[in-house]
Amino acid sequence: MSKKTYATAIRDVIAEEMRRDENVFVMGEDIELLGGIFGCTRDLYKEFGTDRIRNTPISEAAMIGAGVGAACAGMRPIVELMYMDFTLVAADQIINQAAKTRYIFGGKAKIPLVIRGQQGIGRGNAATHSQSLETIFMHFPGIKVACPSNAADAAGLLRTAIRDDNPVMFFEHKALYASKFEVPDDPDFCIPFGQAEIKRTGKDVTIVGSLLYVSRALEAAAELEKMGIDAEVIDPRTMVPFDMDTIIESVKKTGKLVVVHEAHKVAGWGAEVASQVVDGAFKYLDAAPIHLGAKACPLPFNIELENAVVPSVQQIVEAAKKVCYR
Amino acid sequence: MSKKTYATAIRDVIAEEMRRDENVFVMGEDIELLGGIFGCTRDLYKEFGTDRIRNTPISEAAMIGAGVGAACAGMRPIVELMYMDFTLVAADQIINQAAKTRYIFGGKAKIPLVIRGQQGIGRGNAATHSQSLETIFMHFPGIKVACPSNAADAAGLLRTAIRDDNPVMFFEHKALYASKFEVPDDPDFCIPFGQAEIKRTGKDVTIVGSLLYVSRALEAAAELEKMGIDAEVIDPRTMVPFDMDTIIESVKKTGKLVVVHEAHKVAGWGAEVASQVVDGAFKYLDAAPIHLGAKACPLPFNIELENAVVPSVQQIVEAAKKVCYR
Amino acid sequence: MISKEQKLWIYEIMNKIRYFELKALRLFEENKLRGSVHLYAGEEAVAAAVCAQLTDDDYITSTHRGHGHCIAKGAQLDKAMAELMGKETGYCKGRSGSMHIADFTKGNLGANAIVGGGIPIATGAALAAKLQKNDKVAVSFFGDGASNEGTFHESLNLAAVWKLPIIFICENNGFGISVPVAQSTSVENISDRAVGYGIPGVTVDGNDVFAVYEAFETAVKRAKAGDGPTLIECKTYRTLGHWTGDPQTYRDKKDVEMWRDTKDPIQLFKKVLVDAGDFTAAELDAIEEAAKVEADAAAEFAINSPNPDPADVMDDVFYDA
Amino acid sequence: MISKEQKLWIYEIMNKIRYFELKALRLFEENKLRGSVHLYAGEEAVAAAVCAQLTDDDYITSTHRGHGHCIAKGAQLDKAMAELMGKETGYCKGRSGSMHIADFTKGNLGANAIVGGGIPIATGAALAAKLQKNDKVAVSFFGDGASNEGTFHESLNLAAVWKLPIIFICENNGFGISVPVAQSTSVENISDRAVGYGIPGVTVDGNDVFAVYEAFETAVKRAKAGDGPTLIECKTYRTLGHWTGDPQTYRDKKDVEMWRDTKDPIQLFKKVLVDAGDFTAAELDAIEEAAKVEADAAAEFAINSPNPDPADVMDDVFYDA
Ligand SMILES: Cc1ncc(C[n+]2csc(CCOP(=O)(O)OP(=O)(O)O)c2C)c(N)n1
Ligand SMILES: Cc1ncc(C[n+]2csc(CCOP(=O)(O)OP(=O)(O)O)c2C)c(N)n1
Ligand SMILES: [Mg+2]
Ligand SMILES: [Mg+2]
Repeated sequence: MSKKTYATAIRDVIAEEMRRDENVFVMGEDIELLGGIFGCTRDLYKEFGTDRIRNTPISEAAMIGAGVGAACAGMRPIVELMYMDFTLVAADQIINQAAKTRYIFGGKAKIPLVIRGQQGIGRGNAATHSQSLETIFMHFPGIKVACPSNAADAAGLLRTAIRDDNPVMFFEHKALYASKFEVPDDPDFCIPFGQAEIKRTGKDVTIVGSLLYVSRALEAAAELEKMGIDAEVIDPRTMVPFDMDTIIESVKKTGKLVVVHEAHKVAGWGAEVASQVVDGAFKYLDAAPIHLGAKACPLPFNIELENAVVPSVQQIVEAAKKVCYR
Repeated sequence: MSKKTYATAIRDVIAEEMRRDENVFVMGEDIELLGGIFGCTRDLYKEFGTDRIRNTPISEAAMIGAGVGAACAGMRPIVELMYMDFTLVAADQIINQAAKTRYIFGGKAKIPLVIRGQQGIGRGNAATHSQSLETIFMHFPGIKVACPSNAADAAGLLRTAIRDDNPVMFFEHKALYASKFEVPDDPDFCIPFGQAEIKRTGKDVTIVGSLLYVSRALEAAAELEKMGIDAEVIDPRTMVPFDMDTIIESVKKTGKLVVVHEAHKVAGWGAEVASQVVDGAFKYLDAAPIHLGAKACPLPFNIELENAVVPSVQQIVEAAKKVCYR
Repeated sequence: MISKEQKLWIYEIMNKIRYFELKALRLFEENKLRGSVHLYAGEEAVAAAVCAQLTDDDYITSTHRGHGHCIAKGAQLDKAMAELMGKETGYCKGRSGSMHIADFTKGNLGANAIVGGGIPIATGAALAAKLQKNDKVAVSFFGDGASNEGTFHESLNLAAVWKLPIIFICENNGFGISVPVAQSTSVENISDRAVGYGIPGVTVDGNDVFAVYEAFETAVKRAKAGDGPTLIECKTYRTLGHWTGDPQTYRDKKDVEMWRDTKDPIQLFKKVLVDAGDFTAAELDAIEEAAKVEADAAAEFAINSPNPDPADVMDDVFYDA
Repeated sequence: MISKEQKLWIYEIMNKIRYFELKALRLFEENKLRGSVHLYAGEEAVAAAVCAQLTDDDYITSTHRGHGHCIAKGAQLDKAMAELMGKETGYCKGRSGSMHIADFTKGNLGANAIVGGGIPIATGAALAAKLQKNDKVAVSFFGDGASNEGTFHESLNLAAVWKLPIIFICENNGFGISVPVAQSTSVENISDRAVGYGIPGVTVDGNDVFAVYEAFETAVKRAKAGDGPTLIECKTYRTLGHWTGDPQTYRDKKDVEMWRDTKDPIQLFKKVLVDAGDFTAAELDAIEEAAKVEADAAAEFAINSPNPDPADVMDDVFYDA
């Protein structure tokens, strides 16, 4: 085990996988000399050269499409998007090309492509640079979706993503890059997709959150404990495939559910979780599940406004109390 | 009242609004001579000229961005997308520009822009030309979303959309263009956004569907009637704003809910409806709501496969029976 | 210089494409085939003269008008026709139909129903070739209309700065559906856009096999020498509608007739071959006849093939190791 | 020809921008200001010489590096600074911060944090002007890096075929963040890309007020005559980091010093004005001093302004009639 930051964990896995497999390469904006604006490729060009750590023009659609084409031709590209918000500039290349290519060609294509980058609040980046976009890539089939909430998960999920023969959207969170965590040193440390992690066991209420909202859910759980409410906190870790079983099992035990995410609440993935839990554990539910997410307005620049848009720890606590009729 | 097709209803409203307000104009691919590939602007260039019925190059991002800019500068553009799937080529201009411009500029911009076109199954258009995309535009705030299920709604909602000072995504359905319906002749016939319509009253189960799934839900209701199940069928008509109250009221009466849409089931808007209904009418629910939608695979070309991906009338019937414990 | 063998190959491919298209049109009119079907008749010289110079290891990406490229890149007519009919025996097991048809085993990375959608993908295949240091090239076929999509611009710039082994083939058939090029496109020759990427741009008669062949030959040399991409504009004309069922009110019947009767690429090529004494008219007629027979057989095969089983519809969304 | 009055205005605007930027940098370093802040110092000649020729009725769209354009288009420093600090008194009530700042009342359709995102929007404003048959023009400012986005291509083509009254101003400051132009962009001069749209393209010294002014003057005439767009590339240099806090390891300190010390657009312009006897150094120094005072006052105003009320956060998502 080594204690390292989320950013370093990502960088190290990229380097190790590039050493292991010469077909792995990275392209993105400012990833050579600058090492990516969050340092996830820092100094890698020195070891691997600028063929494999490759600066691109500011052309996200071409960059991602080139990733699809290179993957079809036997490479294993990692495309770094500076902000995952820029998936919107290249949405067709992701949703219509990367995600559908295998299926529409009757299963003959293989697209080992990772599209990774950060998203979310916390740095005053305002409306077009602070969104959480994982839901839409969960909605359209054909692409896997990972959302690591700590450095170990970042390492284990990213290695799985790079070794996967399918396209993967890898959502990092800007506010987590500096956070430290124990990461296994095993060069084959992989976390399988589709396995949620129970971050805290509890018997009274199930709280599901991902990315930044894992730690916030845990904070809420600590608050709740003081009130005598014992919360179970679950991090799904991947959105596609999604481990609904672990959550349903938990709810069968607790009888109550709160889902919380930073993505907009309306038609966010939390609604999917809530409705599947209702479907799978209706008889066990003591209360209607509560689903929290960002308000239906763009993310504002001002920090107090920004914080007012996304769910607070206090709101998670209140929601848990409410489903517990407290 | 005049009986007309869905396509003609759309065309007539565009013409009437263009006569009423010289700031209304249309741009899109092949809308002049060809009148749009579904005829929604047929012959309009003859009356209004090619300044106001304006062919564009195949450049969806520029086209929609130009709509935003023209709207900011006092025009009321209608942009026709040949297929709503092409929103993905221009997603940034819709989600980051059209939808956010007013908010990020502190409420100072006004964007009276309609982006309209057709989507969905029924013509063997395969994976990239048969999707249902309304959910993602519901997820990101700042843009209204309309989904007319018949010619009268197409007319009434489109007129409201054109007169609205906000951006509107207007989702037509390719399989509805030829369908006929009585449409009011009143040149000010508007259907307010955010008012669901109860298409059939019933006391046993509430079925919510939109676009093509309104008639399919009604077919299912007819089947159910034979079995002695009295279904209430509700068409939300607009996704943003969404009339949740009408649905919750209905479920308070029936105690059971089935939501069905052509959009992919996973993280589709039906999950949002189901989870809000659970939230708003938990105590009234006799059974877990069922949410039906397209399977998690791209839309295949073969017609039998296509039909296997989207919910069938039979599946709606089965779902309704299930929530009624029959 | 085109070898005699290649000439024969090209002539044969052009005929295969033509009779495949005519057969597909017939099937469509007989309601045996459905969906969006865009026929390539009249433009065969481009696909054939280009693909004559590619091996199965080279890559292409194609468009919504993809049958011609698919056949020229080595596809069998029967499996292609079965795909158009959505059959299990089709190249894509009935998932793709006409608009996304591909034979991946031949380096065809697919027809692409999104206008401009395939251009970045071909660019990526060329990047792979460069990184793998093999001798492969990639070709991106696209239309005049597609040259106004953002992906065209981004891809040409990317390929140019990275000096990728790719050739961009713009098939300028005068229209994007009903819209004449001059109404949608701000340059006289689309090849002029090469200037904006610092790469060579040439315009050739797309109905002249020799012109296309030579321009492409030069471009491939450049690509393989590591000097980067070329943009080749092939001026051509589609003699059928944009899609099967197109009323074609947007163009003059006389123009269509003129192109069909006096500039047909197959007839032009045939005349040159016969005049030069390469082949006799009878030899070429036999090839034409064989293509017709093959297209008919392909239709039979497709008609008699089973539909895919709806129970398998979820297969192949993901690759499972 | 620039009138004396305009010269003074331009000089004043350049100084306002410069001191605004330096003040913003200071506030950032003092942790009084946060977020992504991209400063325009060193590039002032472009915004000032262009906007000197616009009225409040003309439109601009701007970029992530938008303070200069905003001020040149008539914004007050105090409300602009308040916006950078996220205050209720800011132009966008604290919703936008630096990256989306705009004073809509002055025809500024906004800074745009999506690289290339504003180009189609300016094109649409120009379309509105054409449809409304008024005499307005639209200007789209964007960087060298943005010229590789698809929206650049689509917009220039659209504006060209529709002959819209728009001027595309590419501010080529040599870098897209850390990436030198030559590494990302396949042409020597970005103005060469005009060829691909059949429109005039010119490259000028972006640090020379007169050069920018004249090129723009010609372009406006063309636009107002109904002849369509022009692409003007202004070669310039940002003398501060890409964003506040940029380590700038990707470029040579000496280059930065050279540009700052010998090619500063304000100093160059000042010298010409004094040499030509238009103004005395003292007169110009007074203007500079006033700009400094105004920037300081703007900071004071911003610091003392209230934050927006989180209770209002949902306001303005939609316009309610
Ligand atoms: C992104 C996108 N926009 C629009 C369309 C609809 N469409 C299909 S083919 C076509 C015309 C294409 O013109 P061109 O590129 O010249 O090819 P051609 O059909 O002439 O071969 C259009 C507009 C599409 N499929 N994809
Ligand atoms: C679509 C998009 N891609 C990437 C970015 C990240 N980004 C912000 S500024 C910038 C560099 C822009 O370079 P240029 O256009 O030359 O403008 P400059 O910063 O030099 O003024 C980049 C890559 C972005 N904001 N939007
Ligand atoms: Mg064409
Ligand atoms: Mg720059």
